[in-house]
Amino acid sequence: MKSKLAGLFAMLLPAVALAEEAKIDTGDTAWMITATAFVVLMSVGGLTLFYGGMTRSKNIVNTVMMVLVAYAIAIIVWTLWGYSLAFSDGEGAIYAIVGDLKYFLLNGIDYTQVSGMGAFPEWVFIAFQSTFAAITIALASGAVIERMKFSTWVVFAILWVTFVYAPIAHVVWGGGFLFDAGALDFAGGTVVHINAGVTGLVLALLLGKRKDYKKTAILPSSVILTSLGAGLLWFGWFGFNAGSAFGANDVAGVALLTTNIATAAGVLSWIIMEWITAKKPTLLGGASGAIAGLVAITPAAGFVSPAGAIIIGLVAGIVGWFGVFVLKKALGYDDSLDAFGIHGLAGIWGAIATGFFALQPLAWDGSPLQNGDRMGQILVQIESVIFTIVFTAVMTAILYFISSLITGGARVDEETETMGLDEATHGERGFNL
Amino acid sequence: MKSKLAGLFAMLLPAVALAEEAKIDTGDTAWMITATAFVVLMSVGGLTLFYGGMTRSKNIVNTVMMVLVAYAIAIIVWTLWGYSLAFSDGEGAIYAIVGDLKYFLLNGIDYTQVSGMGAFPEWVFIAFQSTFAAITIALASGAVIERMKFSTWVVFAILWVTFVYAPIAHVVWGGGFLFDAGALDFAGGTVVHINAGVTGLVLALLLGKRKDYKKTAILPSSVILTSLGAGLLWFGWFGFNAGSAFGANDVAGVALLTTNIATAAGVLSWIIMEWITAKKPTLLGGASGAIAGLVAITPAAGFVSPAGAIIIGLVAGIVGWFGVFVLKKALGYDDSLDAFGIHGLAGIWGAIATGFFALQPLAWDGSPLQNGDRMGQILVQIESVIFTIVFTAVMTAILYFISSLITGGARVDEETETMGLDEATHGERGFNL
Amino acid sequence: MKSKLAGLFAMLLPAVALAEEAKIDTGDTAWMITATAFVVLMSVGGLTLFYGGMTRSKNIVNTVMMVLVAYAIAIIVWTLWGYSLAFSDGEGAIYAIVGDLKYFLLNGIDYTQVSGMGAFPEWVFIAFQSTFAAITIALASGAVIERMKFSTWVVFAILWVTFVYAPIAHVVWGGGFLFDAGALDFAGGTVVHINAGVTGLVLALLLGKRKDYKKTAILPSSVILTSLGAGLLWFGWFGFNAGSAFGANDVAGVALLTTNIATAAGVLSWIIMEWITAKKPTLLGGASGAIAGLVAITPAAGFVSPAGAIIIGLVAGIVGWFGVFVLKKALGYDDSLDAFGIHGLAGIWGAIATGFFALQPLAWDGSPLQNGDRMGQILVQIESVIFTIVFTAVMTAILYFISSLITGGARVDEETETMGLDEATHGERGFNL
Amino acid sequence: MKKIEAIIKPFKLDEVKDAISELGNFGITVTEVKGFGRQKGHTELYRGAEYVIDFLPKIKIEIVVDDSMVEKIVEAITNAARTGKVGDGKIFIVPVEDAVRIRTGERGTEAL
Amino acid sequence: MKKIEAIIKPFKLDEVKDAISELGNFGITVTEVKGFGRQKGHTELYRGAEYVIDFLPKIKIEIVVDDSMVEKIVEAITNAARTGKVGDGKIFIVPVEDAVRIRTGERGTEAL
Amino acid sequence: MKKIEAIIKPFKLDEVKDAISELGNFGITVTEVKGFGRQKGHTELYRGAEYVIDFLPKIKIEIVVDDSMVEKIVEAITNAARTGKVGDGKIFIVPVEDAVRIRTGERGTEAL
Ligand SMILES: Nc1ncnc2c1ncn2[C@@H]1O[C@H](COP(=O)(O)OP(=O)(O)O)[C@@H](O)[C@H]1O
Ligand SMILES: Nc1ncnc2c1ncn2[C@@H]1O[C@H](COP(=O)(O)OP(=O)(O)O)[C@@H](O)[C@H]1O
Ligand SMILES: Nc1ncnc2c1ncn2[C@@H]1O[C@H](COP(=O)(O)OP(=O)(O)O)[C@@H](O)[C@H]1O
Repeated sequence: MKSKLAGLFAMLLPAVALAEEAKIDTGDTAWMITATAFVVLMSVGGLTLFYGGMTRSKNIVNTVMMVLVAYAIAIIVWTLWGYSLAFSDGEGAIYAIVGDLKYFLLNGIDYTQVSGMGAFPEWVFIAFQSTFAAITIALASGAVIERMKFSTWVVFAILWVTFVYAPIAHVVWGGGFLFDAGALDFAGGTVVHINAGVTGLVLALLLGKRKDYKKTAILPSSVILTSLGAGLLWFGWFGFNAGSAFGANDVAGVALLTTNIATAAGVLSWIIMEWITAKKPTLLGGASGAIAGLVAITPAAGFVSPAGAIIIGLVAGIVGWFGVFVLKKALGYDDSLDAFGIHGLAGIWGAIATGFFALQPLAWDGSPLQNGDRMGQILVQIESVIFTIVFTAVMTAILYFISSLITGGARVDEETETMGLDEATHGERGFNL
Repeated sequence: MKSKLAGLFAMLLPAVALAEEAKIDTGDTAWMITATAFVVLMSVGGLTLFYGGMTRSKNIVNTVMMVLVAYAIAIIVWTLWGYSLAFSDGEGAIYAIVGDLKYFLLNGIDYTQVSGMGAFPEWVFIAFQSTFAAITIALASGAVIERMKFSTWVVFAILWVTFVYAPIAHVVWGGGFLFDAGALDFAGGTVVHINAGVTGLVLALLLGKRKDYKKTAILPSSVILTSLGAGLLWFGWFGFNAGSAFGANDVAGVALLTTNIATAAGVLSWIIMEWITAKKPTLLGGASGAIAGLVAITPAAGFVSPAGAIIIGLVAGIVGWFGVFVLKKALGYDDSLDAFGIHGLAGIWGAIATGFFALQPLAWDGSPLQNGDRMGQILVQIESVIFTIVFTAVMTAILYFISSLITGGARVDEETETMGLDEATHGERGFNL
Repeated sequence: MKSKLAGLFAMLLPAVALAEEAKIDTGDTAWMITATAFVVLMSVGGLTLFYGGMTRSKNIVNTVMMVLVAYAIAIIVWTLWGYSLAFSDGEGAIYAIVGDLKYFLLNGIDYTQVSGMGAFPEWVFIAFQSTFAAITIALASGAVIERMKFSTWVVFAILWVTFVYAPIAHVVWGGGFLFDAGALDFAGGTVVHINAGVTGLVLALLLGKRKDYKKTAILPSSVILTSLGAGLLWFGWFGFNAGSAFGANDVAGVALLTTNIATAAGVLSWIIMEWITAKKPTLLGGASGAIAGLVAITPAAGFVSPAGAIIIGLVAGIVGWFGVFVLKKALGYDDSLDAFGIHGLAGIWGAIATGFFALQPLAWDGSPLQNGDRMGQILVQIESVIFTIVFTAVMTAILYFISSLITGGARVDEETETMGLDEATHGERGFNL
Repeated sequence: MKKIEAIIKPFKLDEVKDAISELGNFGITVTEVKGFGRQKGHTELYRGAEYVIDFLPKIKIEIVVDDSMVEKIVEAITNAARTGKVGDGKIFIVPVEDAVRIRTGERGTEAL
Repeated sequence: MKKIEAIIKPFKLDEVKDAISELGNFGITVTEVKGFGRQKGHTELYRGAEYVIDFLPKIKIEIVVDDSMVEKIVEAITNAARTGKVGDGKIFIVPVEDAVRIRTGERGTEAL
Repeated sequence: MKKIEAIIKPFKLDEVKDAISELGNFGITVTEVKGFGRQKGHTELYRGAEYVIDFLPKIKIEIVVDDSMVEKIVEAITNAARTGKVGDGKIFIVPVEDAVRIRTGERGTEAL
């Protein structure tokens, strides 16, 4: 990505001479700092509520805690060794898969160093990237909520950021092998969303269903909180997507516009599906449609036209609806908050749709599409999807068993599940109104 | 506005040569992207809660949905034909009122095109403007909540953005006839707030009162959510107002400072009115005062001094209080969440106050005030207020009857109104605590 | 600070010639406008919820109102005379303590004036600083909640911003005597957090305990709202800390990165303390740990390495936990929401830790550390802490008695305390679900 | 003395209260309850799973009165609460042996 | 066996519970209710419209006891719940025919 | 006619409802209550202060039935609600003199 993005950057802003001594640009730096803060809010404000509102009131505290602690752990792991594993490079075959520990504790990276990605400090890039790692693991928690042990989750999160996220980020963005195949993933469709969705699905299958699943009414504590969470995610996602332009340039403008359009389209198509099939358009559907739209546009945001964004968003709402209302029922797994149904499926749709709808002049250097090979591009997109699914699924299963072993089982006991994890694990209730 | 703003821009930043080949400035672009995201949050985070918290708990889901779906519809309509209608120009009398469809689906506008408004991409301008259209129709929903059919609202929203918002935006900002009269409307006092307020009032009159109005206690589901909504609106409004400087310049600084001051003043004066008249200063009053202050400073934000901002804000709180506690009672209409009482009245106050308090050196090119004609300015301000009121009122009434016809009546049946729209229309409750 | 920061600025961005005629830089301005909006959100969105969620449901409206009204009052006071008192300079001994009224109502400061702090308008600096004054007094309210009269609080807030905040800001930042001693306080550890914490403690002692304290269960209305509040504070704090770099430069990048790291560390260490001592890690603990981390990194944000940030954050979580669970119990005062336990203690820890961990190349001009005198730096840090504590404690006590006198007693009557201030003082309940 | 316990539809509360008030000054105690009976609940679809909500929101009102008033109040409640649809609710009459007004210590019908 | 049903002011709950506990180990069941009586509600102003809130929050406590304890408990509640102001509430005494402890199946006064 | 009042653990509600439904079509009214009894509450730590939460969440169910059904229903509830641990709850049997179905005006056992 370094070369690709730097090239892209130079192309777009020819006036800025990056050649001899790189300097930071205040406008690009302003935007990247802002974008980083936006992505932080996605986790600690948006996702906590989006997920919390969807769980039963007896588990809402636990749900929020799972997200919050995953975020905090990922940030610290990233600072210690995650960044180094993902973004260090060198000779030798191992670097096709993962970096080394030379930047442990960000050692050797001076605060004045300009990022290889654009005209802003590398420390800003580190912060920006750390929030991506953090939200990915936080997203996966949605699949295991209401039954996974908090201690197991803590151990799993540490291992997962180290052994799944860092390698995938390296392979796709940090100089690894998919990096050279020319896959187009603007802001993390594979690295973040497919990754989180598949992790969630595997965990849900291994943990088994919730005791009450399909037995008693599992009602969301508050769709109002969920919709607020979706609103904060929508807002923060502009940092996620337009921030992935690595500067305040016209590509960022493309990402800004397409992100908002696809999200609006996702809201509408999900609601319409519900209206047609169940006569009642729901707020939970509207909020879920927004997230499906956001997920699907993520890999495509800086590459497609407004028309492409509308199509990607409309289909995303339908795909997400299908995942939640049809596929989950048909296959019978219990993905509590549909981490896979939404992030997994809409992520896959977005990754492949990027191949179809990306505009040639916006394609990155080194991608098949740049030379007009759209079919080749689509194949590369599919390849990167399959790699992510397989790698993540296998590794997640292994890490699940290790964390389960360390914490004496991964699932809470039945009494805790009945009483709710809030009281049993945290000694708190979400609301005393 | 093009000429006006471009002129303004050139004046303020003489160093940047816009003449031959316009280039984007990273700082201006960083701010405009950020500002756009801020305005998105106003709708999907701020307004959903501000309004949702004010309705009864049996209608909170519906209220949030009305805002969310209005937002999503407006974004898609804007992308398809709204932007084109508002901002395309040409020869012929029709262009005094509305543009044509040459930019349908944003066709013909390249992502590298620099906006005529400033040194940032036109795609960013499109996104920024789309959020204005979206929040305007979303604001109007406040007047009809708890009794309007969801399907009617969906149809109405599509028509309204097309036939009311796009023409007004064209007339005031896009090259239409008021554009030449020299009206000063910094960020949309007429186009957004008076427009939304009048639309709400007309709809409320046509729909009739809620069954329970003045009969049983209509208690807000949560003033805490309303106050959080007001907080998010306050935050997002900096994007709305300072973003309307179309760059990270000193005019944006003026808007930043005056917006915060007027809002604080609005909080205090509304609370004081309540304290004096009812002995109890309320949080709902504080939140409403903030919005009244924000509305009133909107047209004035980049034109006035801090002293002007204090006066505009203080009076706005009193005007809003008057609208809600005195006028509504006296006239007897049922504007559920006071879209007119706050946005309409404080918007009118702000538009006229701009004439009184705008500083000459900050006045736009072509405005009477620029040549020192303050009286002329005040008259132009009043003229633009009256035009907006008349045009919007007539058009809204027509569109109401069309949407009512299409959906077989605009009002929910009595049972639905009694049971609450949440269960009847959406099959959801806001809270299961 | 002027000289210091201007110097710092010139050093970091040598390309920008500040010498002859200062110009604003669009990137720096974009970031400072954004940062200001972020800090506004901290008060009106973050703190209202963080505190509101922690009080009992019968006092949540009052709690939110105390924060909101303190914010609004501070903004108006700042506009009228606060800024002038804090940032005007001149000859004469009095200027070692406080400025004069020459900038009353911001008179004499043109909107085109470039700030002495960096390449952005002075009006933006005024707005940015006003939000610091506002959040400081808002923070102090946490100690007196559930028993202080609303009217007393209003009077106290006016006096306090005038006679405590403005002088301290002047002494530390505006050219006063501590300004020359070389204390390092990046974003307001002393001015904001120690100041707020000590004010809270003194008020809590003077007001006495709540009737129910240690008698009946005082349960937080919603730890979910508190955690959302913490999330919004976390987000806004990037504006607070990285904004204190006064530009979009690499020092802002340092503050961005260290702020996020220290906060994550604070979350984890507080939770771990609870897990060890009470077997139950709580969400309230996680949220409190985040705030403790944010407070402690505030004075250090632009000075330390990621390793320093981890240590500062980890210890902050433990210090805050100690303040709330051990110290408060031992000393027996009733600091309702732990304004002192968290802001006071973590603030003191952060101020001193800055002396230990600040990196020499990042130290401000004129600080002992700049010349390698770390021991001297630590002593200066301690000195500034002690000055703040003593000055604030004495002044707060005096102002408390004055406000109490004016409003006929500072404490609500027993019936109001029992019934809850929401109904008695504001005639509202927070929730009608 | 009898306690009249009526389970009614929530939105009928105001009408029922008014009907009772017309008969005189009676104290009333109201509780939010959930009812299960002939009236069937609805099915909710949440995240792809279907749930039957069989407990419906109802309001319980309790009024303790002198024996002489029982029939009048039962009639007033019946008329005010009736919609004619399933789920209108029930009235139960329960014996009460004594009543006390806490404020004054009065006993029996004096206390009502 | 009798059931003592008392409607009291919410903030008196702890005092009443303590007063009862002093007489022995009694089980208590508590319900949040709303009351309408001599004590008049307040007027709320919301968005310009005025509403009379005539239902006031109250607490209902229920204790089933052996006949011999009735008077003592009534006295304890009366003393603890009294403020002397209108709205202090009522106590009703209702006959109970039998009681069962679910855990053991015990019946009658054994079960209390 | 009798009213069967059972105080049970909240998570047992569904099982109890099913057990009763097996015996026939009975209307049920359910109230959320808090209970104080032999089962002790837990201690909560909040902001450094400790609180004993002595009121535990319970569910009260009320069923009015013809005398003949009382024992069967008591048995069904007892079996379904029992966990064998302290706090399983109580069943009280209270006499009811009459019942009215609001919809039809029917009285007595017809109305149930
Ligand atoms: N036998 C009963 N015991 C207690 N409550 C009952 C009984 N029968 C009905 N109810 C209550 O009355 C409500 C209405 O009864 P339902 O059978 O639905 O309709 P209807 O009263 O029109 O026959 C129920 O939801 C329940 O709360
Ligand atoms: N006859 C009654 N039946 C049922 N509840 C009653 C009755 N009278 C009073 N209550 C309850 O007692 C509460 C207090 O009664 P109120 O008339 O206000 O004051 P007081 O008990 O001092 O005369 C009421 O709010 C109501 O809940
Ligand atoms: N005498 C009583 N009167 C009213 N409610 C009672 C009585 N005794 C118990 N209860 C209710 O039953 C619940 C369970 O009682 P408890 O003594 O804890 O356990 P157990 O039923 O196993 O003896 C209590 O929480 C309370 O709600």
